[in-house]
Amino acid sequence: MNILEQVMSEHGYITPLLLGVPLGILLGLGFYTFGYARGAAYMTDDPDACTNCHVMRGQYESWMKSSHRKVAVCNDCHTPAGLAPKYFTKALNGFNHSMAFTTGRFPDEIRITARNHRVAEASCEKCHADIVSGINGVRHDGEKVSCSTCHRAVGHAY
Amino acid sequence: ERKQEARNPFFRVVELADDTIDPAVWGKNFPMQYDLYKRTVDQERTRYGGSEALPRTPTQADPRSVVAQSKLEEDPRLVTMWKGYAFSVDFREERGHAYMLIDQRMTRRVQEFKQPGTCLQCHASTYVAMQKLGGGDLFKGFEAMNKMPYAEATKLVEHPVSCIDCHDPKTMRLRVTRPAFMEGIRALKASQGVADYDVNTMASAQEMRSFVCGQCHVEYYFKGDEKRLVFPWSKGLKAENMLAYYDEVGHKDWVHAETGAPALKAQHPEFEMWNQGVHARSGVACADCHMPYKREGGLKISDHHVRSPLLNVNRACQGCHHFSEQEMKSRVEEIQGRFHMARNVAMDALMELISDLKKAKESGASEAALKPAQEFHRKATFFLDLVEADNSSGFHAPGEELRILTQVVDFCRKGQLALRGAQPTQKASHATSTGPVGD
Amino acid sequence: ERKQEARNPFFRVVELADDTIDPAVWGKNFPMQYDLYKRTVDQERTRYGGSEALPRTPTQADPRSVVAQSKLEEDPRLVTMWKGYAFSVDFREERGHAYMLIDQRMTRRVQEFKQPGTCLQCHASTYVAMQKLGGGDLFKGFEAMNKMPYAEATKLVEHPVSCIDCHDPKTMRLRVTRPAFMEGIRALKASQGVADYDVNTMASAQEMRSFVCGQCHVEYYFKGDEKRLVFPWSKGLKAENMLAYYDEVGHKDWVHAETGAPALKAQHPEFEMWNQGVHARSGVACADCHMPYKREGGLKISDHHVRSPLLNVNRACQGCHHFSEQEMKSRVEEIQGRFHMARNVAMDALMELISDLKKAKESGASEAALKPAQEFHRKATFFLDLVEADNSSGFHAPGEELRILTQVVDFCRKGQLALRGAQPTQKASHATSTGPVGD
Ligand code: HEC
Ligand code: HEC
Ligand code: HEC
Ligand code: HEC
Ligand code: HEC
Ligand code: HEC
Ligand code: HEC
Ligand code: HEC
Ligand code: HEC
Ligand code: HEC
Ligand code: HEC
Ligand code: HEC
Ligand code: HEC
Ligand code: HEC
Ligand SMILES: [Ca+2]
Ligand SMILES: [Ca+2]
Repeated sequence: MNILEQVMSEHGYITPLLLGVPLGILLGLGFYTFGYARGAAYMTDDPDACTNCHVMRGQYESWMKSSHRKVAVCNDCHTPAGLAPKYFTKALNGFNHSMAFTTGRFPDEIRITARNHRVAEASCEKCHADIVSGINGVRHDGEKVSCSTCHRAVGHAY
Repeated sequence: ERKQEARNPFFRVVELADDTIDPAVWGKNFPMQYDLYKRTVDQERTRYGGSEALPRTPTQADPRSVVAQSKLEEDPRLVTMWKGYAFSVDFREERGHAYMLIDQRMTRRVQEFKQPGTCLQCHASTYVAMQKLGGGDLFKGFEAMNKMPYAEATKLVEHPVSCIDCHDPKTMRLRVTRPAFMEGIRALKASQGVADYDVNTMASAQEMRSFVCGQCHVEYYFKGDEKRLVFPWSKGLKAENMLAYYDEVGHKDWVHAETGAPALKAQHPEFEMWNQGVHARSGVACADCHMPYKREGGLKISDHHVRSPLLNVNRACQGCHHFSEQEMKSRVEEIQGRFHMARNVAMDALMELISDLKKAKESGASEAALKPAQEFHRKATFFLDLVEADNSSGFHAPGEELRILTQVVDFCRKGQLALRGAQPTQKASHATSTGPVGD
Repeated sequence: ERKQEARNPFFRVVELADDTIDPAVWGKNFPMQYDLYKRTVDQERTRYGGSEALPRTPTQADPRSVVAQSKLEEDPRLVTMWKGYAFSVDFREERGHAYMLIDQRMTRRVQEFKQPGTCLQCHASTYVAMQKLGGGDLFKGFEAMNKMPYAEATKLVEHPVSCIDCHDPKTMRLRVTRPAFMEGIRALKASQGVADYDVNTMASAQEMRSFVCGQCHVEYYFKGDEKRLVFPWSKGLKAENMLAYYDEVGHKDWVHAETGAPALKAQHPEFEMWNQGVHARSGVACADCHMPYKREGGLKISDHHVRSPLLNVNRACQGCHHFSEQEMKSRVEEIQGRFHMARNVAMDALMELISDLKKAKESGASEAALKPAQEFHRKATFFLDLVEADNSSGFHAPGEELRILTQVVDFCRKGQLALRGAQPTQKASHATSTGPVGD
């Protein structure tokens, strides 16, 4: 994973400084691969956009069969709440994935990154905050129940 | 502001203090959990677990109108295994938490044998009683209660394990209230290079979902005259580690009546076995399977009806395993059946070692002649008891429990051979070159 | 229309017929699979598997400049285990498919012992050769080749297993080409109540992903003077079932040189062991782990570089298991380490039984006195060999392989006891009441 992402996974996207600078670079570099790999997909919320890359098709096809097909699109789970963080994440992923796609340097069995895993985990509460308020109510912040240990297949089987 | 509300979904009607023992009071704030908690009176049998509700006519001495089946009757070899020890007189299948106090008070192991207050640690809500005894010092209270005779100590408690034994009344967070676990886990962590481990401040929320159970579902012994409750973990949790601990401190639970071996009795090492299975390795906690989430109206809550997951497969397993309920059941039963078969091979071997030793003693063999066989007997009976006493019938750590059984068979047969003058040969260098122990 | 293209992604440049043996020709149509297929020459070691490339100076007799390490040197107890049988002279770690023919031709088991043509069934592309020998009748050709001396039969083949042995040249669908598997699986299905099972028409596509491997990675013996290749499956695939089969037909592979026991040698029962593991139960095929899908350009193809999955963990395991590559590796090694430890306990017990029997014979014990111990030896060495010869070091069926080992230890020690006059006691009724066998 690239330095930038490490920085991000450590510091999140809180400080505007950290946010602004790399965002610029990213968009720059991002556009460079856009034409090639249709990274622009990242700016929309249309799941079909994700499948501009066949490597996303596995998730896409099983998402079509998933319980969430009708209720959540990719970006509902793979981008954080709030406009700035959302678009920052899109840019970051767009950059990483476009790069990976262009260079072909990524594993056959794709693994979610630590940072995006936190994003996906947090996304559940966008819609299910109430039902899990009880089980999380007896936990400190930062100790929330990890939904994906039991529900990792709700969005897509793999 | 929704966050706010989210943090406090339960409508508090009463204030809970650190001395509120009665679960009914807690139940006013958490009626769903309380209702489920009360259901641990239910008795239902699974192929190898659960428990059978045997009706009996209450007597003056024993008011119970229902008990669980006797394991001694199910497998009489257990009587021979424990000859000379209280367990050979009365040992039943365990049942729900609601019965823990009455079953202890009424067992012939208490009625007919002298027992210390220590016994209560895992059979009653002792947290408040310990605080009081120790004048606010939990450890002092713990030590005081251990020393008391059972008959006296039991007067200090009235409830089976209750909310306060697992929860902090203010935050409802899980907490460990048993000194023996605090000390045991600290010793274990120390052996792994972690100094001064304090479970209540250093454990993760997920770990606590198993640690609260590990306060009781563990192997233990009573140390010294002060009858202190101790978990033998300072060298690790594997069978070999615990045996090494007992050998080092020179402990024996009793002398076997027929063989004269200084024997060890193992009890319910669910926590230790679970620790060596693939589930623990995957971060799956006791509560995940024995207290799975349950939807009650708009809320998910933990099923406080603690029981066999095989009575609750859909919630307990199918969140993670996408196979049919029937298939999940038969996977467990295949593992348990396999375990049971190996366990029986080992049990038969133990019976033969015991009868050989008995004969040798009767025919007046010398101490020196008996010693090697008695040492094998001590090891064999402890290892066999460890897997026998893990109430999952081999499920918590299928591989490790079978590995232990191969060793039990070897120990028993070597003991028999020793009695016939065979020299215990050196283990081939290979035998210890690899293997999980010490990994 | 993209679908269309997806259906027929391979551009056919040559026509493949049912007698096209040369993989290079098939490779013209399927260059990616061919290139991967050729990589089975690679040698790399894993903790317990893979293989080591040992350089050697080629000789007139043996042109190989590289061989795999000798298992007899790694564990000399194997020499004692197989005393009097060819395996005690030369037995090496197995390596990639590319070597199967040369390794067979050059092993001292062929060089120094008389072997039948049967051996070639699993070490060469024999499909076309059999067809020709039988004048278009596969079974006739099979029988003819079995009867030939190895030296003659081997002249009829030139390639290791090739495309045509697993694929139909017209449709590329998987197919079974080995009569022994067709007969073996039919006998097995019959024992399960399925009549006239025809593997090539009745097996599912997923089953075929294991059946093609089961043509060779199985326990076998040569039946009668016609040296027919037979898999002992008519009573089932469990250790007990196969032993019962051999006892019934009164087969022995050799007489042990030191004990005089009518012994059985087990070979590579990967298919049988896999069948009893949780993966088979979950529908996971050999090819899923040993030939996982691989991305080549826009296509997902099967990795024809058949090898240890531990050299390919991301593709082989992480599609189903969401743990890190390192964690998956150490899970396997924990299972293998545990297996290795139990296997060594059993191996030591076998060594002691053999030496006791040897002594007894030398001191002139009567046939009658030796018989019980020899019977235990026969059972023990077959069971131990079964798990020893499963090249996954216990991974294919962790529980079942350990269960078998508890029995091996019991058999060995009972044999030693029998020599010392102990009466084989009746199994307690429990011992067989439950357990997987017959489930
Ligand atoms: C430019 C092609 C492309 C597009 C378009 C694309 N992806 Fe990906 N995606 C990839 C590649 C390549 C990887 C593997 C990256 C790696 O493992 O290093 C990947 C990996 C991922 C991962 C796991 C790795 C990580 O970064 O956490 C997630 C989650 C993901 N994509 C989600 C999405 C979503 C959601 C969309 C649509 C908004 C999308 N992708 C669109 C190519 C793409
Ligand atoms: C309901 C929530 C949800 C939706 C909708 C969803 N995902 Fe995911 N996705 C997840 C979670 C959770 C994970 C992490 C799984 C884990 O913990 O291993 C994940 C992981 C991934 C990964 C990494 C693969 C892995 O197993 O680590 C990719 C790629 C991915 N998602 C792509 C997509 C695409 C493309 C879509 C839309 C077609 C999509 N996701 C829709 C929740 C979702
Ligand atoms: C955009 C909104 C949204 C997001 C994001 C979302 N869900 Fe859901 N989910 C729903 C809705 C709506 C339903 C329908 C059932 C209901 O009303 O609860 C549902 C149903 C479910 C169900 C019950 C059906 C089933 O598949 O078993 C589970 C479990 C669930 N979600 C878990 C998750 C988890 C875990 C995540 C995060 C990885 C997540 N959801 C993310 C909206 C969402
Ligand atoms: C240890 C396993 C486990 C974990 C962790 C877990 N769940 Fe669940 N969840 C379950 C089970 C089991 C059920 C089914 C309860 C029932 O059927 O009564 C469930 C039910 C649900 C439902 C309701 C489905 C329905 O009936 O409509 C939702 C929504 C849900 N979970 C979301 C989440 C979210 C969000 C998280 C993370 C905060 C989470 N779960 C964590 C096991 C788990
Ligand atoms: C992956 C699931 C799982 C985990 C995790 C787990 N168990 Fe179990 N447990 C089982 C199963 C399955 C059984 C067998 C039940 C039966 O035979 O009916 C069982 C049996 C038991 C029994 C006997 C129950 C009975 O019905 O007689 C006890 C006590 C027990 N477990 C305690 C624990 C403790 C304590 C832990 C944690 C240290 C734990 N278990 C972890 C699945 C689990
Ligand atoms: C204070 C001690 C204590 C604690 C804490 C405790 N248990 Fe128990 N548990 C017992 C005793 C004692 C019994 C046996 C009661 C009897 O047979 O009368 C028991 C019985 C059980 C049974 C058997 C039920 C049956 O039907 O056979 C299960 C399952 C179980 N406990 C699981 C757990 C789990 C999971 C936890 C933690 C969430 C836990 N226990 C915490 C003491 C405890
Ligand atoms: C470290 C915790 C702990 C201590 C100390 C403890 N128990 Fe238990 N006891 C348990 C657990 C857990 C169970 C349920 C599992 C089982 O039965 O194996 C249990 C089950 C029982 C049962 C019901 C099953 C049976 O054995 O018939 C009785 C009776 C019992 N204990 C009596 C006692 C007596 C008497 C003592 C003191 C000599 C004692 N216990 C000390 C934890 C403990
Ligand atoms: C043997 C231990 C044990 C006992 C006794 C116990 N609980 Fe719990 N309780 C748990 C565990 C484990 C959790 C899950 C906590 C977590 O995941 O952080 C829990 C969670 C809870 C929660 C949070 C919401 C939920 O359901 O997950 C409430 C509220 C609760 N318990 C109330 C009670 C009440 C009221 C009692 C007494 C009637 C009680 N508990 C007795 C172990 C126990
Ligand atoms: C929170 C997740 C989770 C829960 C709950 C869970 N498991 Fe598992 N289980 C796993 C994981 C992870 C593995 C390891 C294999 C893998 O990676 O899938 C596993 C492995 C297994 C295996 C194969 C191990 C072996 O020795 O063959 C069985 C059988 C199994 N589980 C049964 C159960 C049963 C029965 C229950 C319920 C009582 C259960 N599991 C509950 C996650 C879970
Ligand atoms: C779930 C995955 C899985 C399945 C399914 C599986 N294997 Fe394996 N196999 C393994 C692993 C892991 C090893 C150990 C490799 C090592 O130790 O390096 C192994 C080892 C082997 C070896 C020895 C390889 C070596 O490197 O020496 C052979 C031969 C083999 N398997 C054949 C088979 C056959 C034939 C089947 C089907 C009948 C099968 N396997 C099914 C995972 C699998
Ligand atoms: C025609 C017989 C035959 C067939 C069919 C066959 N194998 Fe083999 N396999 C062998 C032989 C022979 C060897 C050993 C070659 C040697 O050591 O020279 C071998 C070796 C292996 C090895 C060991 C590689 C190593 O590095 O140690 C693996 C793994 C393996 N086979 C897996 C499979 C799988 C998976 C299949 C089916 C997809 C399969 N085999 C089909 C005969 C066969
Ligand atoms: C039923 C199929 C089958 C038959 C018949 C068969 N083999 Fe093999 N052979 C294999 C497989 C599979 C392997 C790789 C796995 C292993 O080595 O255990 C192998 C490995 C070998 C090896 C390499 C490893 C070693 O043992 O040194 C030699 C040499 C060998 N066989 C010789 C022979 C000879 C000689 C015969 C006839 C007497 C024979 N084989 C018959 C399937 C077979
Ligand atoms: C030991 C058995 C075996 C041998 C030898 C073999 N294959 Fe395969 N092949 C397989 C299996 C298994 C599959 C997966 C088929 C399926 O899933 O239906 C496969 C699939 C294929 C496919 C379909 C696309 C793909 O990759 O999944 C092609 C094309 C193919 N093989 C070509 C070849 C060629 C060319 C050769 C010789 C150079 C060859 N195979 C040798 C077992 C074998
Ligand atoms: C096609 C799916 C699939 C593949 C590929 C696969 N597994 Fe599994 N594995 C499973 C399933 C299903 C289980 C049973 C437990 C469960 O339901 O998760 C399991 C169980 C396991 C277990 C627990 C069993 C035990 O005895 O502890 C281990 C360890 C494991 N797998 C390792 C591996 C390894 C290593 C590989 C690759 C060489 C692999 N698996 C490949 C699906 C798969
Ligand atoms: Ca029970
Ligand atoms: Ca090998």
